[in-house]
Amino acid sequence: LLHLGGTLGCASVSVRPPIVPLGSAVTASCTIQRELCRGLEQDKVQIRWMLDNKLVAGSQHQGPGGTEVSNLTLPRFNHTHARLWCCVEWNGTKQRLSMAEIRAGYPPAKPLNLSCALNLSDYGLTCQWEQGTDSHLPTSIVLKCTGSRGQAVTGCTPRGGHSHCTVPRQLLQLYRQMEIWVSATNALGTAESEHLHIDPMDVAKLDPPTLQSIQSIPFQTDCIALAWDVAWGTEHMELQCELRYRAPEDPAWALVTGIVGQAGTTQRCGFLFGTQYHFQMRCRRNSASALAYWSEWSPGRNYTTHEK
Amino acid sequence: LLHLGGTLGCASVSVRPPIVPLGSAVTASCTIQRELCRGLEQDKVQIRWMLDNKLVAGSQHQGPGGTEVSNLTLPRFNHTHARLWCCVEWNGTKQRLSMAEIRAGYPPAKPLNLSCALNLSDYGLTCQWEQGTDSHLPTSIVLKCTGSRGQAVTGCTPRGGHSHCTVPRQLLQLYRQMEIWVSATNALGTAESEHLHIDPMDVAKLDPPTLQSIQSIPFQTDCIALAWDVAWGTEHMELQCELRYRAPEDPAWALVTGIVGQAGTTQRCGFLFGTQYHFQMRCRRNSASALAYWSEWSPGRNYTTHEK
Amino acid sequence: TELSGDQDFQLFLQRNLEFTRKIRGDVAALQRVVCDTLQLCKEDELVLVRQDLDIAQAPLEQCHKRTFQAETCFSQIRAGLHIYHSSLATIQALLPGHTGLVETLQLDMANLSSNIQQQMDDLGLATVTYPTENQDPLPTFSSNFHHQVGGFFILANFQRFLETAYRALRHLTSL
Repeated sequence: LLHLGGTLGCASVSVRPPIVPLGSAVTASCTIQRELCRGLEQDKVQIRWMLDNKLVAGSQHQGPGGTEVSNLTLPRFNHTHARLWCCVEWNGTKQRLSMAEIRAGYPPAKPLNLSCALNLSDYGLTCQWEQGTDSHLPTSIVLKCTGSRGQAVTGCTPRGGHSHCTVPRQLLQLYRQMEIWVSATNALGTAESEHLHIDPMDVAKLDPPTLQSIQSIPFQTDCIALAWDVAWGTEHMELQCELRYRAPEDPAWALVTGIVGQAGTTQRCGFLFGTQYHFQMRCRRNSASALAYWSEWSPGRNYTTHEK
Repeated sequence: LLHLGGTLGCASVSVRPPIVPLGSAVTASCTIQRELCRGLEQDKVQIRWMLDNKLVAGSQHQGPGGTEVSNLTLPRFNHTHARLWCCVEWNGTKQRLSMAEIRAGYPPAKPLNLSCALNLSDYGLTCQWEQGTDSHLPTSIVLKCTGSRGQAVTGCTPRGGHSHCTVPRQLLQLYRQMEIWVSATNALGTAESEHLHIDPMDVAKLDPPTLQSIQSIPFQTDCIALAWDVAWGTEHMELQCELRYRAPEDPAWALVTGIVGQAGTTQRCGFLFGTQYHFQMRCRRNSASALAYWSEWSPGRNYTTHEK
Repeated sequence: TELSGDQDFQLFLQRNLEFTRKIRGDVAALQRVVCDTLQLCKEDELVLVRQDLDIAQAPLEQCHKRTFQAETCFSQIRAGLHIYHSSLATIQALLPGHTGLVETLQLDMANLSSNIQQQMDDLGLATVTYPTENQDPLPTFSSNFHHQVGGFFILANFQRFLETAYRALRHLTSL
């Protein structure tokens, strides 16, 4: 059987620290225990350094116990990833005896613009953020959320390079303040986004209401009555809705705000006669939070008022 | 709690066999256990048969244990799929008490013209065949392949109605004779295509070679030297190539066959002076098998020979 | 056994000479990946460190002898293919981005071995059946660097093994 294993080797390279801020100095040392290097016993040990495939000069001296030591300083290390080889001259060749990988980069950037939305079909909380500049280092990014004091911190982990992920319903506290933030960690440090303090319900993304019917009110022909219904799954919510309408030639929408309550009807006067108007409606949860999302505008409905 | 279930019903229809060759006879019997038919206890039971929605006459008689039995024979059943209803007259209506489905068709036709090609980018073996006449019955079609004596039979299943499928590399034995065939099975029988005995490599579909350069040979101006290279992924193969060329006004191509070996150069004489020729080349594996596919002709290259 | 005249045997040799050339091409591709990604390219730069790893080579002396026996040479080729098949798991761990290349190589090696086995069966020679799944424990290395050098030498040894096997098969075509 092919037996692989063997001794620790006669040379060892140490780089402290193996991961450095980009552009900073790196110091390394290579120690060679001559007696462990079969074939090197008699020769004069000349240590050579190679950074990837480029020769770099170190300073060699005798170390304790008959070892040969070479120290190397790279004043401004500006590779994000390189291999540092400790070699010796032997029989006219450069023997690679040991190697250490050096990585350089930045501490993680602070994740910005964290925002979340609750999907009412599965009650999953999807949060997204901006990652900021690349740190060039393996960085683990996690969305964290916790209910209240002393509660376990849960959350979700974005998949490969994405900057969004979804906290499943089981890990959420509904109708209560939660603390949500993003944490990015690599070898050079940790950075956290702003902490959001929200009740997931405050960021519920509603489906739009539906305009059921629009009719003129008989004796005041410049008024109309509009019946609407809320989206499925929001029947238990207190909603705040808005209506907008305009005639084709109108430059801007007329906006009716503060329509409160569940499904119902609303009345509006001041319409021109014999004119076609285009109506749309949207709603959001009637919660104190400024973060509450409006639903999309409902599909439009046209209605032409009576001739005079 | 919603209790679903209920009795076996008071009538049962049996058709033997439920699937028959088209045009052959079908016999069925309907047995009614009066005491199980709530509402039928007192009445005289008159069994009626309906084939899909057409009345058909059966012969009724008393069966064992107070049952009423009606037998029906359909001499030449020429529907591919029909429903046979067992009904009784009750309160002036025809009550449908039980039903059996009858299917008719043919044994599967023998799949024809089985041919395969090996794709050299993923080494998948794609085989195609002609299905033959429709059997009108649910038919399962499978491509089967096996390495050698006693080896497991593997293969692939064509997707919905297609008559081709691809055997993945993991299930193939390269550079060795494999046995490949199509098997079609339905309720009335099984049919197999011819069995192919091929080494998948023998049906490899090569990418065309590329014509690298064309030059005149200095002192014999009516000769040219042509350098060509084989397609990626065929470097290890022994190839057999062909060159064709013609001047624009030539009616037919001149063909140079038997160019063997890997990339290289080939020489050719007898060209007219000051004439533009169009060159193309193609290759195939130099294997004994007659099934070996030629690659497409390479992209063409023009070359104008010296003036005299 | 008198082989050279046998038409099937010649077809077996032609096919599996090409197959061996394909496998050598696959191994060379992996060696290029090891050179590009791990900067391990030349054996003569790793002579000293190799001594720390005592990497044995799969024996193939039965295929070296002037008058070698097809049966013993074929058996050693199959045994070596089996050893290198499991050693490739070491390479797979080194090159996570190239599992496809390693798996294709392992599939080809398994096919070549069973092609030889079937040919030996056809010739009435005794054969061994190897378990398809890899039972051998993966070697452990004292450092990541030694693991990389180990991987480098597995491929270098395997390439030499294939060259010898290829010469033996070619020699049989001329018998």
